[in-house]
Amino acid sequence: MAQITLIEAVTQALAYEMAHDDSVMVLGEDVGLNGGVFRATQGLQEKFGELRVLDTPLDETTIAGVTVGLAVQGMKPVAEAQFEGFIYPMMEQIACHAARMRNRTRGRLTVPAVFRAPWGGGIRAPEHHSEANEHLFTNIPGLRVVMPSSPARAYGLLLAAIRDPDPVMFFEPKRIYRQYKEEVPDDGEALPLDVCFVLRDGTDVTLVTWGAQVKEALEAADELAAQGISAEVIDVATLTPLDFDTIAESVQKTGRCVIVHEAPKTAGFGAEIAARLAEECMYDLLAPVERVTGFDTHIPLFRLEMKYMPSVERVVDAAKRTLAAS
Amino acid sequence: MAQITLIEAVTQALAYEMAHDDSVMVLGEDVGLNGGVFRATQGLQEKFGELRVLDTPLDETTIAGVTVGLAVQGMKPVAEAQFEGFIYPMMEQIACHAARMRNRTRGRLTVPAVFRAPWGGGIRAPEHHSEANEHLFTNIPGLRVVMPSSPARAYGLLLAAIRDPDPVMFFEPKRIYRQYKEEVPDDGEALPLDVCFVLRDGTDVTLVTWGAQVKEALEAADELAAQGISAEVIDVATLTPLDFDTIAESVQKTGRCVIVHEAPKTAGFGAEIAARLAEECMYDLLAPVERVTGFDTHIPLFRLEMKYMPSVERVVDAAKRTLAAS
Amino acid sequence: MTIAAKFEIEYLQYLDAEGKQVRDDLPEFAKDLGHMVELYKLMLSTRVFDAKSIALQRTGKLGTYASCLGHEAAHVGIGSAMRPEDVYAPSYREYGAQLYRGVQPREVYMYWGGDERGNDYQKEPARHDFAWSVPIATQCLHAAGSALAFKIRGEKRVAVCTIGDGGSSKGDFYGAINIAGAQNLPLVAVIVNNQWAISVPRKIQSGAPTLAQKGIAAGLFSIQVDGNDIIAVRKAMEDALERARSGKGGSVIEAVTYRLGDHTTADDARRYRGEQEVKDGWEKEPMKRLRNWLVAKGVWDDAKEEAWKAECDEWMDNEVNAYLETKTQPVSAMFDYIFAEVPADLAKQRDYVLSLENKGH
Amino acid sequence: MTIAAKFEIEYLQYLDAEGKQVRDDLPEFAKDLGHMVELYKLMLSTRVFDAKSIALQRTGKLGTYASCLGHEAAHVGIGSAMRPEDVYAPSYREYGAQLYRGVQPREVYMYWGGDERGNDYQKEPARHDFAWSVPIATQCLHAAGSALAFKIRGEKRVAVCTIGDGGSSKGDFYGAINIAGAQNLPLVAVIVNNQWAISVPRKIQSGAPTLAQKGIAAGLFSIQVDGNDIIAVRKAMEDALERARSGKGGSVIEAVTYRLGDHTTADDARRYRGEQEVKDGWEKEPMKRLRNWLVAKGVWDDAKEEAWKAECDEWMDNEVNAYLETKTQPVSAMFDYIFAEVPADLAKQRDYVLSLENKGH
Ligand SMILES: Cc1ncc(C[n+]2csc(CCOP(=O)(O)OP(=O)(O)O)c2C)c(N)n1
Ligand SMILES: Cc1ncc(C[n+]2csc(CCOP(=O)(O)OP(=O)(O)O)c2C)c(N)n1
Ligand SMILES: [Mg+2]
Ligand SMILES: [Mg+2]
Repeated sequence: MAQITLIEAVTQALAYEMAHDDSVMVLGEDVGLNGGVFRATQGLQEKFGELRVLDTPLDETTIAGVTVGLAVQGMKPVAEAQFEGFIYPMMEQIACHAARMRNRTRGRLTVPAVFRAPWGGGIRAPEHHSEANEHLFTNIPGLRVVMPSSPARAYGLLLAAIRDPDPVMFFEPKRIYRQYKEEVPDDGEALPLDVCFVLRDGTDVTLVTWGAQVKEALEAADELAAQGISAEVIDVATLTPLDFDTIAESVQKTGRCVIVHEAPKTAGFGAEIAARLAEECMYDLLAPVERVTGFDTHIPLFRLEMKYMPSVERVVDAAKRTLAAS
Repeated sequence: MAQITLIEAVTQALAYEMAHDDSVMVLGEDVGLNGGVFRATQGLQEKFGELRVLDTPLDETTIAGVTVGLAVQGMKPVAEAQFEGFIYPMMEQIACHAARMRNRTRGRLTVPAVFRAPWGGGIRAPEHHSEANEHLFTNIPGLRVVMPSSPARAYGLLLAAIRDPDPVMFFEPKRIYRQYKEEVPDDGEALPLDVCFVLRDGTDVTLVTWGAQVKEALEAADELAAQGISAEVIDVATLTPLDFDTIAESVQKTGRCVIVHEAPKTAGFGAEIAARLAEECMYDLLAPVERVTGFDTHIPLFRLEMKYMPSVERVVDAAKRTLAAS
Repeated sequence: MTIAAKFEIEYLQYLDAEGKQVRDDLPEFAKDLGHMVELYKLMLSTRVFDAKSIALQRTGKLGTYASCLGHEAAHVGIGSAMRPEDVYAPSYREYGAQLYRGVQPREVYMYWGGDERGNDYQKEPARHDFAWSVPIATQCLHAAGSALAFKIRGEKRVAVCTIGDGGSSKGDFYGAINIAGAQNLPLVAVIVNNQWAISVPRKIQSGAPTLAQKGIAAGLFSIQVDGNDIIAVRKAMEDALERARSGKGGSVIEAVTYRLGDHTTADDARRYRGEQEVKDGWEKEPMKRLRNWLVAKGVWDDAKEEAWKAECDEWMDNEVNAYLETKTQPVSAMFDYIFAEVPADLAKQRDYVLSLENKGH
Repeated sequence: MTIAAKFEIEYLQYLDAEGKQVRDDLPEFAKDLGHMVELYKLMLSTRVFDAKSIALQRTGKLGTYASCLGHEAAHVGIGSAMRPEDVYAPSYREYGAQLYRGVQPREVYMYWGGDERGNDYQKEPARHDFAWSVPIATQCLHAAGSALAFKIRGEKRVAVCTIGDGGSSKGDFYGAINIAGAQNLPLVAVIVNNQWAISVPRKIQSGAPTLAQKGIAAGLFSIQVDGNDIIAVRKAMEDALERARSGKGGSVIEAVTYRLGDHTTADDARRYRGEQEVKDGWEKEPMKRLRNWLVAKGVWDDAKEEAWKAECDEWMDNEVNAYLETKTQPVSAMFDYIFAEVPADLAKQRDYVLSLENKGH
């Protein structure tokens, strides 16, 4: 069994599901012969043909709207936005149709589609290629918002997303596309879309994060451990609908919480988690909640971008502040 | 001096500023002879001509992109989205250009534009005419997000928005467009865009809200007063950049906070305020924060829509829960 | 001068405003006078239905309603040309096409009466059609996506969308016809040009002399028809459907008509358009010419007209009653169709709302 | 058959691939051989600049870079036809037009080198032009908005945008030409059709035989030109600018060219296109034909070519040095241009970051 990267796990999941379900297809810009600019769809067109792996005209609105049409007609389209920064023209179709069709028609028509997008910064990419906008979708009812943080979770969550009878936004943290390899059996086993994953047990502080920042959180936990502090690390994975219970349980134990994400702080999805803590766990909290996030600025071009990203140091500092406070 | 409604205050502000600044103009669907479907621009085309009050082709992307172009060339365009539910096609231009142009060009090019949109539910309107999506814009750096809640604040805040050198989203709560009249002198006096307004002083609990829900919050405060509970009511007015200090000061005094908004709960802007409380006011809180909001569903068609909206009763219940908890 | 490409937009009309036949080459379907009477009857029932809807709205029994007055030839022409297995993606006023495909008046009333169940069309083929689409032009891409599904699965089905003159300005319309051209999809896009988009006249939408020529941008077959002449609409539709079904690609049809009523019941068109224009519109309206033609052919008369109107009245009364008797959905309906199954987090909110109900809030 | 409208798309070419003049009616500007030499020199300096950029990227001194190899005639043709007071809204690879308008190579390097200051063009007229626009087609609407501002203020200025073959599929492009047609705006939209949108070939973008015909959808004057023939590009631009300036409305020009390089330095075009096609592309590239023509006219030769190349090399070395010497911005720059003044809430974040800097994070 081969060791594969996160991006290879994406490809593996797509290939598996396309081989096992004729209605699954892929569409987007450059997804065909080129295999996508990150190679997520590499080799798929050769296997499944030009129609099931469809290069579209360059219009994200078209991609999203056609995806809705395909899905209503019984296909299971997996649409790609080439970068998350180009997803805006998809929003009307996603918010007004993909996420609403079932509710609008009382279940008569449904949209079992997946919208994939390479997400986030840190790869020295040009302008508009580093956005972290998961947040734009978390206030839209009827959507699932999913972000994997490892090859295995990319495989299992993407399979689940494709099989889900409702639309799923699937954000892929491109900074860790090729960061490391792990064994991911191609067994078609999906992971659940309704749970957060506890990646590391701890007793002193809970680090809650998702996507690329899971790396920083785990490294921060190592660093904290070296300093005698035991951090629990939670990968939210499915942002909405949120499994807050897992987070609450952890914070009930540790009494402290640091939320880490890449998007700007104000009204980032971290706000929702902090808000839930303020509502549901106030009596458990031994210290104020901390958010370690991007700033309320656009992510700078690459010469300064790492100054923007939440660093291990900032996470460690925040965790220590929660301990100092109580 | 005449008593005017909120919508008339919008018209009054537009007319004032157009008369005093040649570069101010209005564009959108039906804004001309028809005066907008809510009559916000009534009479303006007769006064200022077909070019400065421009009926556009039916394409929100066009409206937004042309607005950016106009603003960069020194105009001060006030663009209208006919309903907030049709704002999605404007997002790419707003997020990628209006909100970024200054930063992108280190101040060389700027976008002094206003994007107006009738906002929210409660008027028995058809599908897609009742959305409350202010939240989509609060995580975008470089934008101001403003929502008035009275005729006077509509006038003063809209003047400020037009004069502001940066782009402003201006959401108008259509449910209260004609709810009541008040005297609004047409004196060209703008209100500040960097403060929350404390509408009612209180000592037991802070009700934080904006837009149409200010009505429910004030009514709830009356009801609470009748029950011997003193509620402070804050109209956030400018959501971003947020004046959290005013909220914090109030909660330091009352120890309790109920946040009220119409948008779905999860990742609504109320989450940001609750999150700030969890970070910055934890030791002041005598009870868990409460959010009284729309549900994580699409706002239903009008037969059920009032079941979705935050009601006075729900606000009163929540306030009383915060008192019971401590 | 080297010419890279040349184009023509044909204008198609069989019946003039008075019902005089302006060309001899009647299409096959129009030679079947029985069928033409059926089409006329549906146009008339659509008009009766529409008047009933407006009356309902005026008496507070409907919310905002978008009338189809004046569009009967265009809409019935479209609906009647389609096969059951085809798919229709309408915007919001094409009742003439939808009634033909099995949408029931009571469903229309429910939708505009603020009840989602109006979108749950019970009868085939409407049951597999798209629901009303309010965000302008978005439905065109649903049709294009459907057409793509048909192509992928090798099904001989066609997707049809309708769009207004105003709507044809929106990028989605362009995206839909563009991918149809690029992928040779079985898509028929009909621009129902009724001269107005709420208060915005046709000339503010576009500097192009015809809207049909928008299809040229996508390399599609493009034609303009008299949208008040059901024979022209139906013929252009049949040809377009046949081309699409046989793999010869998509079409754009501009049906030139006139919106005789207000945009919706929330609109007052007198604010922005003159009386004379509306009078002229009535001169060219679609019912009269077809009636004159059928009467001249000896297959229709006043008695038949009255009898059919009476039947329609009865039908609509029945539908109105069914609508008015429909109980409001339980409040839990707000939560039950957001996902296939109600997620745990949402179930908590539903339970809370149900508890409020029990408290009588 | 009644015809509602008729259209033709002209194809314009003066020099064939070998530099043979294929028509006698040379436009005025092309009769000025001194000027033609200037244009050739700028095309050559653009090519030298481009090669230098790629070298910089290969040695790790730039991030991703989008080359303009093969587009020199199209880009210089566009830039040189414009007046200073006109406004240009480019996408991301039109250096030939931008250098003409005063963008400095060091600014290009800064931008692709990850420094926002590259967008702060220092010299007029570029200083009032739009910055590079990455979200495809969005810039077309900025040009349309600019054109509207000119019209409102009664200024005799024209807004020009460029867009790729791929980009012309996006709704924004359609929206821009549509409002230009509806409002008779002074807009010139140039589709630089280089046959590829990253890996997606022209035929996947559109079923239309020409991309110029997209302008017909908007009722604009539309023409296709040989985009490797600077005389054709420049002539079509001059005519279009003149029409726009004199209130006769907007135009769509399709400049047919070929992308000789990879899409960007992050791309490997060998994955998706054959060698032969690229070879054919080189046969038709824009420098050779103009050089041949100028040499035949006796106004250019190898010695001049070498001398000018040497001058360009020096110029570019100078620019590269200026770029490499530019210090990274202080971290506070991240906060300083979000709003005209840093709001209190944001100032707290800035102070925090500055405190981290002081801690050496
Ligand atoms: C995206 C979007 N923007 C605005 C509206 C509001 N609106 C509803 S109908 C309409 C005019 C439509 O005109 P047209 O396309 O000509 O169709 P008609 O109503 O004449 O049939 C507008 C602007 C909408 N529904 N969707
Ligand atoms: C809205 C948007 N979607 C996707 C991209 C990614 N992207 C960058 S360039 C490009 C292809 C552009 O092709 P074309 O318009 O033909 O211009 P060319 O690069 O050939 O000059 C794509 C898809 C983008 N920049 N913006
Ligand atoms: Mg219309
Ligand atoms: Mg190209």
